[in-house]
Amino acid sequence: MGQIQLNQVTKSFGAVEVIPPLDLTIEDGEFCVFVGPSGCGKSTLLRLIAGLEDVTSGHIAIDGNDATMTPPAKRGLAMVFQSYALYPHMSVRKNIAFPMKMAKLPEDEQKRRIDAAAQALNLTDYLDRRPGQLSGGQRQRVAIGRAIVREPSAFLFDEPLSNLDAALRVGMRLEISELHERLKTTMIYVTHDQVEAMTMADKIVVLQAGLIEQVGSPLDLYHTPRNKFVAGFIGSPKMNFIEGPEAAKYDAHTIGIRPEHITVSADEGPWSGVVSVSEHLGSDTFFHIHETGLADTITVRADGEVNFRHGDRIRLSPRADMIHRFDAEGLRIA
Amino acid sequence: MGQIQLNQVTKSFGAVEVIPPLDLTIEDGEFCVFVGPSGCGKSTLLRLIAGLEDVTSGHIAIDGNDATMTPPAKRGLAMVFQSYALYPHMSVRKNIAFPMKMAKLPEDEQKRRIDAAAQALNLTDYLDRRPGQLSGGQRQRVAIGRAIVREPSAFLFDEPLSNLDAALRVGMRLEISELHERLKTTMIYVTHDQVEAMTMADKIVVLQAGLIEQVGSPLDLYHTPRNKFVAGFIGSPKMNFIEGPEAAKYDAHTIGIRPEHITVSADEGPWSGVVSVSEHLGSDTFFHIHETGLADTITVRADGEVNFRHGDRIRLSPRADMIHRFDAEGLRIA
Amino acid sequence: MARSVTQKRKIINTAAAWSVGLLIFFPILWTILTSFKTEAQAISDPPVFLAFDWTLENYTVVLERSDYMRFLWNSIIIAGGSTLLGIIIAIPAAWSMAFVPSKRTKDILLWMLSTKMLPAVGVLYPIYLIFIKMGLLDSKIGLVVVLMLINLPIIVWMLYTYFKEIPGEILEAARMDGASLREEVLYVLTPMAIPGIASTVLLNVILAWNEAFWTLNLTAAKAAPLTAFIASYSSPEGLFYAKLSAASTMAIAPILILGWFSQKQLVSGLTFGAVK
Amino acid sequence: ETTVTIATVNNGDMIRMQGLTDDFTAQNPDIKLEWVTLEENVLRQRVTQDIAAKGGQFDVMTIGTYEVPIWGKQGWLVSLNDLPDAWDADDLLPAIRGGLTVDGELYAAPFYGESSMVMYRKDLMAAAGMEMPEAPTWDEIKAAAAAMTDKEGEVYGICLRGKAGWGENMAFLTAMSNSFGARWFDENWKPELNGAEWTATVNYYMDLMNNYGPPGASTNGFNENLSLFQQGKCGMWIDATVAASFVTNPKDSTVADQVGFALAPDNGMGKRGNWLWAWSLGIPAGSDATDAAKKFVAWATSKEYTALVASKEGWANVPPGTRTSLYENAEYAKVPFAAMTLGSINAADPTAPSVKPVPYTGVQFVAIPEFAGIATQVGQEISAALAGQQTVEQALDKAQMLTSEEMEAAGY
Amino acid sequence: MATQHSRSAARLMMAPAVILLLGWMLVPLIMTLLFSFKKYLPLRGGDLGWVGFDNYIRFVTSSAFWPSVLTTLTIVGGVLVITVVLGVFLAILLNQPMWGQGIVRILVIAPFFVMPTVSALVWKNMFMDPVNGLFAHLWKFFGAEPVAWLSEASLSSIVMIVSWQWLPFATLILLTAIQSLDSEQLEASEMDGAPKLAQFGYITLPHLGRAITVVVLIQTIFLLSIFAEIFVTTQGSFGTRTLTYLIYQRVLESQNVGLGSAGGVYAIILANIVAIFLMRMVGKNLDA
Ligand SMILES: Nc1ncnc2c1ncn2[C@@H]1O[C@H](COP(=O)(O)OP(=O)(O)OP(=O)(O)O)[C@@H](O)[C@H]1O
Ligand SMILES: Nc1ncnc2c1ncn2[C@@H]1O[C@H](COP(=O)(O)OP(=O)(O)OP(=O)(O)O)[C@@H](O)[C@H]1O
Ligand SMILES: [Mg+2]
Ligand SMILES: [Mg+2]
Repeated sequence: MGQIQLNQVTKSFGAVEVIPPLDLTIEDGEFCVFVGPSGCGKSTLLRLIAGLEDVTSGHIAIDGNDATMTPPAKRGLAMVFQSYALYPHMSVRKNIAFPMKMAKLPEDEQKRRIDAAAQALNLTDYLDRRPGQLSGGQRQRVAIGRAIVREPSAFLFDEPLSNLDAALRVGMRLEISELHERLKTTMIYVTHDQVEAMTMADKIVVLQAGLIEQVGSPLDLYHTPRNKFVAGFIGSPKMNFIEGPEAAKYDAHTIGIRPEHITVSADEGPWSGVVSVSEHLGSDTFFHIHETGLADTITVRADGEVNFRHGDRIRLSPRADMIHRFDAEGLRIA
Repeated sequence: MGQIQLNQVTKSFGAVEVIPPLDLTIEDGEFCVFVGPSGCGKSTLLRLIAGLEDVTSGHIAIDGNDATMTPPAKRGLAMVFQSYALYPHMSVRKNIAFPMKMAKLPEDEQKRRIDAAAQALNLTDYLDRRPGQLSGGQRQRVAIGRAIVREPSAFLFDEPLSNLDAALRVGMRLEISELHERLKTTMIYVTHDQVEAMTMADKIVVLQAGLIEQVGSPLDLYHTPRNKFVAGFIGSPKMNFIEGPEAAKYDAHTIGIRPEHITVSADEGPWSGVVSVSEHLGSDTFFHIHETGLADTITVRADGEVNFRHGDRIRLSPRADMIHRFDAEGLRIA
Repeated sequence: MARSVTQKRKIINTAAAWSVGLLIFFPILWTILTSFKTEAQAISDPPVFLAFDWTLENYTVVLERSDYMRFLWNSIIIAGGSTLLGIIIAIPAAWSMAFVPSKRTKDILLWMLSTKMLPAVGVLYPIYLIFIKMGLLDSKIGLVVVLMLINLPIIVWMLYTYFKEIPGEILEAARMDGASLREEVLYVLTPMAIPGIASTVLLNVILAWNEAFWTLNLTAAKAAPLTAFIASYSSPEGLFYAKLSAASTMAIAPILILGWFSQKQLVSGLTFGAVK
Repeated sequence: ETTVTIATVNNGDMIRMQGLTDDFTAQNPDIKLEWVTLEENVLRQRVTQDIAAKGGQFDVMTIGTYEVPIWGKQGWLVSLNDLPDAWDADDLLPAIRGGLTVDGELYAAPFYGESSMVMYRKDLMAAAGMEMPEAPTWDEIKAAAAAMTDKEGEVYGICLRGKAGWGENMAFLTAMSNSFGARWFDENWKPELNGAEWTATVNYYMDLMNNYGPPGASTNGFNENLSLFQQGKCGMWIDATVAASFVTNPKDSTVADQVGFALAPDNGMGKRGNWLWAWSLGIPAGSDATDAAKKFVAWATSKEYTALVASKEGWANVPPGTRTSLYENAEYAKVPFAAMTLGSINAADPTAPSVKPVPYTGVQFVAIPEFAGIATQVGQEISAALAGQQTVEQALDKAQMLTSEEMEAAGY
Repeated sequence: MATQHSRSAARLMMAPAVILLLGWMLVPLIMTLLFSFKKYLPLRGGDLGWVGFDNYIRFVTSSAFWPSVLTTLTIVGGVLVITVVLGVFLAILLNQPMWGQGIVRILVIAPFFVMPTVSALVWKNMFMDPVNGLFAHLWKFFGAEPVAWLSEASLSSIVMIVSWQWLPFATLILLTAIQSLDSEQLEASEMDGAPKLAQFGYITLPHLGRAITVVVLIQTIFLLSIFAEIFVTTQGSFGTRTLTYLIYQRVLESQNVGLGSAGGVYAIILANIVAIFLMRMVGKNLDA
């Protein structure tokens, strides 16, 4: 079980309202990701759910029961922190055992769960080490292990991968996804990395300045962003936005087209521009194109084999079916 | 001017030889990137060039002149450190002015160069702030500004972007590339991020344990990696390696195929497997495929629209012309 | 920085540092040496450095004359007790300041420190009268309390700076894991801050051990620590340098040895937040 | 079992007594003695503080002729008139007993008494072809000092106290000033420190010290001078009579067999420059072990104790200066300085210390509570003058001013 | 970190320390204030009634007052300057590569463990004594007239003794601070062409600013109330009478509690003036 409901929740720090009234329901078993730019209130929201901060007003219900005033330990949630927050003076085993010790679980039950978690997370060989003797990825796993043994009704993750290097991040991302497949427990996951959000989530909640911009599945957000903010935030490299006469042609204030939906060629296509920087990744090439008369820079993703150089004048063709239209307020025009 | 030549350079710390004899020439105006896993000696090499470490043996020549014994300040090189190494108690202006002050440049010349650098780096509004009051990206720019005003014959960068978040990193990467386009000064850039290496470099030097594994342009490395190490290191997601009978078919000990060079379909293709995780990025989808009988996991990159789910059995076809062959020592078979 | 240091420079550094070190240490060394001389050798002209008849006579005399062990014991109890008590009171306070800071935290900290500026001689009379009323004169418990109060601001400040370096997330993790406040402080915070607590303890033991105003004025016999012991040797009739040296050596030896053994902690821990 | 806490000064006689207490505890197995041995200045501060605030930390205090009259008047000390007859109060030297008695009540038992006298080097005097009279004048002293001084050879004609403190340089100077006809206060308690007599006294003292004294004399107290004399660096030393036993002790003194004694000098004005002091044992009124304390005091100041010391350490080491019977003892008469000590003590008159009439008692002090504080500060000014930091006139003007201030503050 | 619950817990956990210190400050302070308005002479029967501001006026107008304030400030200032300057020097020296670094560090910090009383006694008797002291022997060895340190150079002698005791403390804190200096900053300045001296002036010294502030703050607190060193050596003579010592003389030697208490109040005021001054400086430096 692990349905979480926020009902008109607000949070102010002093006079600053960080979260304006907010409603949100996360279903049991769902993998829900909060994304948004830095400082938008993702962590705050998570901490409100965890009970580490008091709500200023509104209610939080867990599995239908009002938990607004319940202290963190009693909410049946487990949290994995960005810094892992392992206890550095305890061995891995003791770290994992800590919540059970606090709950006064019988020794043998503790042992059973530790072994199971260690097994699942590939930590069996490290149980007697201190966190300081582990690599970043292993530490991250210990933090997850500590969360698992409590058998919580939901996991809360606050940017759990942001301290890892790129390669490890990919691996851990997969591990967490697999864990969710296996446990089927509700997970709420905070990140500002939209790749993580896209690849892991069942449901993404896009936040900006404490407000929910859109809630939906990753592909929903990719294909039908509700507004310019979401359109720009989801997808990498960022969507190109074009205003003015070109947009007017589409009956819109602004049109958006993703880099992967533009084709480049030497001589064919309605738009033209000069290559400013071309980034060759092997698999793909990114062109940053200036002097298009449409926008400052238009970014285009092309195949790895396509080869233009700095200063080349080229032509661009957007895929018509992939053009997004927005009105003056930035809202999507259906 | 800024040609740098390393001639049989070695470096040992105590008894440990970190850099075995190494030859390398970096041409004037080149953007040369050192990549390699952590601890492989990238920073050490850079510091040898800068003069912050003494070579154990061998020679370093700058613009043809032996600079092996020249003190750092006299080599005409400028360095941008990973931690930025700004002087925290000086304003941005004073930070940038420091090397000129040490060189006793006339006041008005100092002012001219500071203004020019600030202009170029968009720092004009922050000149009177302290580094502590700047964001990460701004600090990075100040560090570059401090390097620029010296008008060095080459810039040395040691992982200058690794302290920035993903979005900023992309932006700064472009800025540095544009700077290079504009100044045409030699740049040596250390990173362990292969995306940075691929997108920025004219020439990449791949290091492992102090040894040069391969030197070449980004696309050289991508298309014709000299060995398995380079093949695995360059490209993201990583190349899939397959050993055993399937490799034998190609007359090789190991074959490698990049995720973007495999196509998936429901029923066609020589290989088959079960989808373990599918990551939908919108633009692309990554499939991690198990039970192929070839390797633990085969990673495939497919179009954003392709949709298989966890547990689906699918078929894979590698692009035959994109298969890399390696012998038992891991060397490329031409 | 990591360029190989030339041997010559290292020799110069070594020579300079050792000279300065020995110069600074010399008064203590001289005292210890003198304590093994006879009175005549102690004031001989020119002074003898090592070539004298080493004797333990001075120590015998000093030990005979006063009950050294009792003074020592009192010093240990008073210095140790006041530090322990101070730590126990300071940990919760420092926890509050470090992890639930308010606008007034800094003010409170500075205020606490300012109580140390109260001139002791100025308030001796009131304190003396209070001690008489409470029957605390010449009691170890009284001194423990006074020295604890004197050092409390320093203890709070030091602990505060150490605690501030501990990420709050770890304490939150403990809270999520179901630890009560007491358990959080006991099982997580305190063990994590052990190095900091150790250097706080050390510094305060030293300060309490060497405190010579209150310990002298509020004790007579039963609770008198080593500061009182040395007061009975400070100028007896005649200049008994050797005996004075022996007594001095005995008064400082315990703390000197403790200090030397734990200098690593002290050196690495003494920051008062001066280092960021 | 009763515990008696005794505050004592860390001088030789007191330390010796601590070593001999087995004798007392054997006689009184139910009494336990706790010693608080402190350096003189610390002791004085501690006991004063304790008695004034009624702290009750001590059962026996070691105090001097300065404290006893003041404290006795306040009723802070237990009267010792009821000590057993065997203790024999009438045997005490009258001058000493007088100094410890207030309104007929004896408030402290003298442990040892002392005056001051001249100690000189017979060998050096002989070498200079001079002879020391029994009762020298200041001019004779000066002449002798001049004759004995040999700065090259580190022999200084005269060593005097220079260290600041009412019990240090001011004890000496006040006693000296008596022989110059000076006084601290006139009959109306007006200080006379910058008067002609004091100026003459201090100038004479400066003259002696600057020309014939050891270097750094301004920090020399009793201990430092003793050490100098024992090392043979002083030709003369005018100081406490108890010093005689140290300078004649061959164990510590290199000149033990060359020391001669003379009365403190005078100026022919009818008063000698010697003082009178007795370290005595008193019992504070608040003590909870008065009876046991009395037993101890009686033991420590008894004739039997004297005999005990004599039997263990020899006659030269018995506490001197308190009892007539000691000086009538044939054994003790053999001690070289016995007669001179008795003579010096008898030459002092605490009730009429100076040539002119004074409103106070005390030879080298003024028995009012403020004196210690005042005299210490005055001593510091004079010490500073001796160190060359100011002139005698400046020092005495400052002394006069601060004394006036203090006396005013005290309500005179 | 800031739920209602944790905030009230914080208040509760802060309470013992705050209440104890408040008591420790207020009770004696109020009694001192009370005494300072009274004629209070224990040796003359104790409390002799109210006298208004008499004690205050008498204390400041006494000829000893201003010199004692000056002496206090001289000692505090002198010791601070010496310990900070030498401390920086020593910290840099100890931070250099050398043999036996650990032992040298032990030697240097040793004086910190020595009781002030003992150190004053040792310096006074065995070093500064003009006849038997080592300095006297040294001076004579070089053919100079021995100096009577404690009378002829009294203030400097005391500053020297106290500096010797506090130098280790300053050195330790500055050493930790120097070790925390980011080596990349030094390398950057080296690349920028700064010679060693400029590196020290532009990089190291500013980096030490915060540490120096802390040293100054902590030492000032302790130095304002030094007592044992003066009591043992000069007893306040030769211009070494600090405000603390003056109060001591009033309260304990003259047994004039009223006057001494007024002095105590002045000392508190002085301490607080110094404190405000310092706190300003520290507050700024600690926040930055
Ligand atoms: N304890 C606090 N007191 C005052 N303001 C706070 C506090 N905690 C957070 N804020 C403010 O609330 C806003 C939201 O902060 P929050 O940490 O939730 O952002 P975030 O979305 O998690 O950002 P990031 O991606 O950088 O972690 C920010 O503007 C922040 O400055
Ligand atoms: N001062 C030193 N003393 C001893 N060994 C050193 C020193 N500096 C570096 N090394 C060692 O030399 C090797 C290369 O280090 P270097 O810092 O050059 O690696 P790197 O490639 O820059 O790694 P990273 O990507 O983590 O920065 C490492 O094994 C390191 O441990
Ligand atoms: Mg956050
Ligand atoms: Mg590196």
